Amino acid sequence: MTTPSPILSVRHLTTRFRTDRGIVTAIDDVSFDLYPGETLGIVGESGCGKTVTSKSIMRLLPERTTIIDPSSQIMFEGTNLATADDRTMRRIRGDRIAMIFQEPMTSLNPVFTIGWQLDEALKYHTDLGRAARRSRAIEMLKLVEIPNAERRVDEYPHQLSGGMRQRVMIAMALCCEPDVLIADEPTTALDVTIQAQILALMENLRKRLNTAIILITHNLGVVAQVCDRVAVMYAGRVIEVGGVRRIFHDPQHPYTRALLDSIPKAGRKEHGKRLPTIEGIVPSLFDLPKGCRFADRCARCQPLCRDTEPELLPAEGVGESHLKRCHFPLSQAAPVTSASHAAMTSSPGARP
Amino acid sequence: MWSYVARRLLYSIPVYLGIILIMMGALRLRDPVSAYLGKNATAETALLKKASMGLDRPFLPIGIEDPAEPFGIEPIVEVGRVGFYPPLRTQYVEFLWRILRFDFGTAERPYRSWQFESDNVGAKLADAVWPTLKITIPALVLTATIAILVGLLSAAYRGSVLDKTLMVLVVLGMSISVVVFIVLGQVFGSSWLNGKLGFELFASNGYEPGIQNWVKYCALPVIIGVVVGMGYDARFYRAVMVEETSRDYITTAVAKGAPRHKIIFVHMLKNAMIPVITRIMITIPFLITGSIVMEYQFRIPGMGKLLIDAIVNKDFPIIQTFTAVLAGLFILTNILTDVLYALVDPRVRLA
Amino acid sequence: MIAAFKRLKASRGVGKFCRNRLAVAALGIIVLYALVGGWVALGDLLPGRAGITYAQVEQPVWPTPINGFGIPATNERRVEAARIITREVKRAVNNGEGFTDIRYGLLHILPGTADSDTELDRLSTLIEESEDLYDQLSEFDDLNSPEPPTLDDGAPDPDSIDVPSTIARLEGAVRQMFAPLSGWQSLKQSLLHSLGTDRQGRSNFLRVIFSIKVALQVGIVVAIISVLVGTFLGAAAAYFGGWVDHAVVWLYSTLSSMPELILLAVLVYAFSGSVFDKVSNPWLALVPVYAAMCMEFWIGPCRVIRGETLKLKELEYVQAATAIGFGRFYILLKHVIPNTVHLMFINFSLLFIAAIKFEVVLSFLGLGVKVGPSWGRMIQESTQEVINGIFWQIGAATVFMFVLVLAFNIVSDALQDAFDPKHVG
Amino acid sequence: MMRRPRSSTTCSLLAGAVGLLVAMLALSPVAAQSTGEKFARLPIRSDGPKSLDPAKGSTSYDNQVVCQIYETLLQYKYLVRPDSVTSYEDVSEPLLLAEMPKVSDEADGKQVWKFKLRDDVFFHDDACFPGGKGRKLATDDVFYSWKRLADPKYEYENYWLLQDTILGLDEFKEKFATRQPSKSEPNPPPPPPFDYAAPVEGFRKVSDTEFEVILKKSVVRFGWVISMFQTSIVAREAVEKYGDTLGKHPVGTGPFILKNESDWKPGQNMILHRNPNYRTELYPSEATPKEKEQGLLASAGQKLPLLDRIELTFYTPDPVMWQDFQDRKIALVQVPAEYFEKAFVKRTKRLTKEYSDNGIQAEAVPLLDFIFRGFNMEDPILGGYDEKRTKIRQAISLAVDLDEHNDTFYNGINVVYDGPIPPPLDGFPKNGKAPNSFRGPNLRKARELLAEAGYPEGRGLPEIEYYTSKGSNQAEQTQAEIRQLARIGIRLNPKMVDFSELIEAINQKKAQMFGFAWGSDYPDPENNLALFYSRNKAPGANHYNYDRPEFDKLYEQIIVMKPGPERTRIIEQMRDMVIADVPFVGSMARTRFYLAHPFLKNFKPSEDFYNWFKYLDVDASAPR
Repeated sequence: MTTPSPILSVRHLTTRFRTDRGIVTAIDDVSFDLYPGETLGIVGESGCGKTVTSKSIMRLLPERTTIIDPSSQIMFEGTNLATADDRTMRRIRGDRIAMIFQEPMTSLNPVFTIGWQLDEALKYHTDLGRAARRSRAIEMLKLVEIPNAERRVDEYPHQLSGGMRQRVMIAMALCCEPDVLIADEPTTALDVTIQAQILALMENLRKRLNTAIILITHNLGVVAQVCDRVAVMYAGRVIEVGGVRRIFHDPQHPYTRALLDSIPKAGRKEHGKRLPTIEGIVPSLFDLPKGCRFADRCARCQPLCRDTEPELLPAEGVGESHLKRCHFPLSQAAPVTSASHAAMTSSPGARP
Repeated sequence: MWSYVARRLLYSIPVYLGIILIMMGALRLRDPVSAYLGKNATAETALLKKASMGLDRPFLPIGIEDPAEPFGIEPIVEVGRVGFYPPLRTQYVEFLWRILRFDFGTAERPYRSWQFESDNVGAKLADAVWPTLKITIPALVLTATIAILVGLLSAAYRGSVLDKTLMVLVVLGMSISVVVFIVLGQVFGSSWLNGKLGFELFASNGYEPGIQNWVKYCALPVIIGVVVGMGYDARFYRAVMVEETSRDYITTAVAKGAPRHKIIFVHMLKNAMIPVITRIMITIPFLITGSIVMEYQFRIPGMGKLLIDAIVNKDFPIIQTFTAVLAGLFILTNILTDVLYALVDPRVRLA
Repeated sequence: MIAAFKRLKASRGVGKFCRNRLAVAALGIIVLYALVGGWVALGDLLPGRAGITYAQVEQPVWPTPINGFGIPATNERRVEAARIITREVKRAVNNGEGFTDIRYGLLHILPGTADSDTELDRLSTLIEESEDLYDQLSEFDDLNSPEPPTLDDGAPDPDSIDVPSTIARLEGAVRQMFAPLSGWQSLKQSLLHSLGTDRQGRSNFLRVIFSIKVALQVGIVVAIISVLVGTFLGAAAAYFGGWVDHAVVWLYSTLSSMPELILLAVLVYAFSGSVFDKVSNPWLALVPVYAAMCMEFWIGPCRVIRGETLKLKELEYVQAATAIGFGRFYILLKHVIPNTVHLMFINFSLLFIAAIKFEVVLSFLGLGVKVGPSWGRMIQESTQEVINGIFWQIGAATVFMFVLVLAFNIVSDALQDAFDPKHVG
Repeated sequence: MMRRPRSSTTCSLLAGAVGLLVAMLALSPVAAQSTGEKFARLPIRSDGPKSLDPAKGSTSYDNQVVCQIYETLLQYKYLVRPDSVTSYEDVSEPLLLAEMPKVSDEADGKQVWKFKLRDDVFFHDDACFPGGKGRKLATDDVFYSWKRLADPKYEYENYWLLQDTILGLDEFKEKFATRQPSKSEPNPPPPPPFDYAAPVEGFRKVSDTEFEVILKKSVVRFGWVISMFQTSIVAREAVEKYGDTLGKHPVGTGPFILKNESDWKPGQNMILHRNPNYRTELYPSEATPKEKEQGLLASAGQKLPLLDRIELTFYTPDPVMWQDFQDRKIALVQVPAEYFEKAFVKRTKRLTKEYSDNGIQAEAVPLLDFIFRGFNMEDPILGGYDEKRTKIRQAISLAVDLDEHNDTFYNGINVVYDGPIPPPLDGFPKNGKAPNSFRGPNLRKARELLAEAGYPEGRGLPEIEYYTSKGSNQAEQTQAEIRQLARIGIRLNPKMVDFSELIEAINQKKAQMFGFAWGSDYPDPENNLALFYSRNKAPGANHYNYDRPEFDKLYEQIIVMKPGPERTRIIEQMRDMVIADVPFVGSMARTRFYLAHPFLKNFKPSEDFYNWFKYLDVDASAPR
């Protein structure tokens, strides 16, 4: 694939929150690119900042308690969304960049009909007449495969199932044919069968409308199935970005490796084995360690990791398309393990 | 929906009977007649008054006759000293029958108040309803409007200086007793203000019917009522609205690119209206009693003052009738609130 | 219950509450009020030595009403005060009575006993002097704006007296009749006069301080009873369901269908003739007021706790406890109710405020406290004064009450913030 | 599922509310214009009369309104205010009569009063008369009006005025009274229907304008009774047409009429218009010297009533009435106690400089008032004529300081005196001090008496139940009372109750000690001494249940005696007997102060009679 210019490039995105215990940095120096028609996955444990990233892009976080560092850049068609004024953001939201959320049960306004809420997006961004908007809405409902859309359009959110509501959300997001769709854990709240249908739906809509999708999830299986590239985040930092196949088969950052190992694999061989887990807990955002944030839990941790934070640099021999934030990426030989981590041998499957 | 209303009505019958029983019983703890008579009371006058009020008849179908003042009705069955009397001729049943017919005194069949001997109780109540409404309805509308606005503003700009000052004002207003507001309001609102203005904008008391006298007599009580009432409502509405703004569908609406005022006035307000309307509906029955202290101090002949005067002067028929009417209204309003609830919130299915 | 409180103390909520500086300051004010109220209440236990007794609070500290903060009264009033004091002392001398009955706060007549002759002579001369000065002043129609009496030809009378100096001399003479006060005593006397007096000359300061005890007394008793009754009935109704639930719901919908004032008026009307009207035991005199308020206030907590218990009942740990086989009452007391402690706490503070404010309305309508002062009675008695432009009594009562209620409002808000996760500050 | 209508945005709700408010504000034009009529707005210090029917009226507030519409045989002279009054002839003059009644004593002790009516008196025009024209007054109307007081329909509210007075009237009343069921007669026969035609021996009609009334015995008070509003003359046709709503639809002969029912807004105000065909009554030209100096005879000879319309405004809270007077909304005002110092200098009882400069007129009106703290003489602890209990009552009387009450609560304007007889009546002790007075305060003597009675420092004496009514500053007065008695160790348990409960407690002899006041019905000491006549024991007017045979004998004498020095000597003897027994503590008589704006003419208020509104006039500077 020739490398066309990214439709959305995020550089040094840093967002801080004012809390009653002082200011805390939720995400720090997040950078990644999104290419048109591509699906970028953002994965990481809950609380690693992936939702904050997505909401920072859309500027959906409450102004008073959120500070988006002025140095952060979210370039979209030449405008920096981080510093854009409210009017431009309103023009872009829903029309050029759309978003769907995790909880379909509460994401729709309970006191308005589905048709009204679809109609609202069209009213802001198109100059279609009432009848035209209504037919467009029904057309969108059909697009997202909602049976007998004419009747459903006048019903209330509480009359639809979870899956159905997520479809409405997607219809609402895509009705203005945005360039970018941010999906914040769209299927987490749904059961597996519905989850597959939604993902398939998103996949073919992406192809038909050439919409770039940022898919935020903690489910690596979904990433493998749907995403072209993926970014792994940990404690507010992007620690590895790259093509899905490379990340899954040749992860550079020990955390990504550990993350992949923790996916349960079916099949007899694995039967009865304990599921490998990552020791320790994510460091609290209030007292972040000086060096690499994964140091405490990293099997390959060296004194160097503890005092300087590694930069997000391309892995050897691969170029820009695969970046990692680790002094001793897995591609190098395993360094001499220091005494303090003897117990944490993390080689896969070696568990007795 | 109508089946729901019917069922609720059925359920409230025992409640209503309970209220009437408690109230009539409390009033008969001490002999109301002798308490009422004036300077040159004689035994004869007491007896005549008692008979005119039907107080010489048993209260409940079961009763013990006081030999000194015989009921004058033969009990159906006498067990020891307890007699079972024909229910239809007892005070309790007779009064309930009167409520059913909503007949509180007509020209031919008078049911006179003791205080104003030539007025029927029904007529007295009817006259008293309008002054009270002329104060409580504007007060309710104004209080609700201002409280919603204050709630909206401080919720929309939560944590800002505006929000903080509004909330400080509200807490200050709540901390001062309503009585002080009325006393000082009456002194400063009328005599001091009229002195300053040179003409009389607000009367310090009294009442004259007619819409053109509304400003002169009712405006000051309404203003005081709003100032007093606004605090509580504003805090409640603010809490409701702040809670609504944190809901997910608001984030969806923002994500759709909806402008700020649409988000507040359309998305949030419609949802917030549900608790708002419930709260307004709760105050409706008290529209009738009005603010008793307000009417007492401003001498407005509304329902509240009528009842307080009746209690002070032991005007037996008015107390009984008033409480019965009020309790009935209260129950109807509760049912109305639930029905209106369903209208506003589609999620509520009236089982 | 103690375990519940211990757990409560360690819980996150208390931490959050203590960080709220305003709430801690408000709590400080409440503690201060409680201390003063407690000290006043000592008056019943060891009268005279500590606290304020009912008798003390009713004693006049000056024969005529005076202004607060030492602002001088009008000439007419100062002259009238002098006249009354002179009359009292003269009568005591003529009747040969002791002077112990003449006391204005700490001011009392010097000899205390009428037998020491030298003292009697001194007093008699002072009485004559003040009577003579009073006669001189009686030429004037209106001492507040005195016009010198004019001779027939309209020219001002040359030997007419200078009014202000004469009044000063009159007051000096009267002042000498009293025993001189030591530094500490004169400070206490000026404190008694600090907020002015009501029409009978009773010190507003003393009555406002006394009313703190009354308010706290009403607040605590009503709040505790209402919360306990409300909690137990609410929890029982929700937990046991069935007819218990219907009975409780019927009761509170019946009671709440009548506005509090009407219910109260009927209650006081019923109580008025009974034993509770004894003045000898003021604690007992308040019972009708408590009863009336409790009958109305228990409904609030009952509804809230019933809702909460309906939720708690579904939680696993309650089902687990039933599974283990504990008795239903035991579960209710040991498991369900302790978990509503934070709600009880919040309702207590809300009801405390409501009780104080409701007492004021009651006294204003003449149905509340009948013995001794209370903020409501002071406001009611001041309605006449307010129209004459005298704001001392209503000012004192309103300010003292406002500070306490404001403090409670702040504390209850902070409590709700700290404990009730859903509550929005 | 109900189809919900298109949801109008909530803005429309807000807009609606604001629109409503603006509409109301815009609608308030300047106060209604008034025609060229001369009118005055006058205050009534209550929430108005309960009923305008003379047979039902009892309070002074009823009197103030009824006497403007109905008229009595005699009326008080407006400008004759003598310092001491001995008989009704001193202050009364004929109103419906052509001349004063001639009284002659019969040999058998009966007394015959000869009356001659005026022949130019007409009732108000009203639908109850044929053709709507007011009928001429005749003798039958007088007999009919007085017989009404004996009609059980009106529950005998005012029958006590004529009780035991007119020959045959008591028998007439018994004939139609319903007899209570008693053990001997479980259900007595119902009385015959009331028949106004039934004859009464004491009523003897000579002609349509002349008649005689025969009294059982010489009753001094009858002269006063026939000028009391309860004995006003009503028209038979009106009573039969309006029945028990006559209270709202009065038809009298007086100078003012209630034109239409809507003119009376109960609890608010009442507008009375001039009676268009009122007979010619002239402004009096006879006045006592003091009134002459005040120039009150300026309007002598003018035709009454001088005003076209009077608006009676009802006030319950005093501050409101006072404020309306300041705003010139009412022409005159009775100064409430708490405002005395705003208008008057307490010391000199004269107007303050500010008020006198504005030309405000002031009048002091002494009341025939007897304020006391009574004892129940049949009470086991306090009541009784033995030395021990009398000493307790004397001690209490000496401990109470009426001067302090007078200074604190009545601005020092009350007259404090001994005995039950207020000034200016016979029997009022010289400057208030009776020879054997026990009026306080004299704490030393009080403590001695209490010790002699066996309760040194009040120890052993149980709490005294002290009943008072809930009036304006009664609560504060009671607190002062408790403090005063506590000085000698006596503890009071105050019972603040409504006026009707207070009367109930007194009538049932429950009240040990009670604060009460007695306004004389007519200026004759007999009315006050009647309070101690044993036959008037509770529930009658003798609230103390005082019972002294010697006193009763003297009382029965003065009822029939003509006023004179002999009668005065007996009255003083009775007073001293009562003072010695101390059935009550000391006494006060109030003086009411009235203020009037300069535009009100002929202003000479009185509390003995109220039909003086017809003499009032306003000049050009009155507010329109």
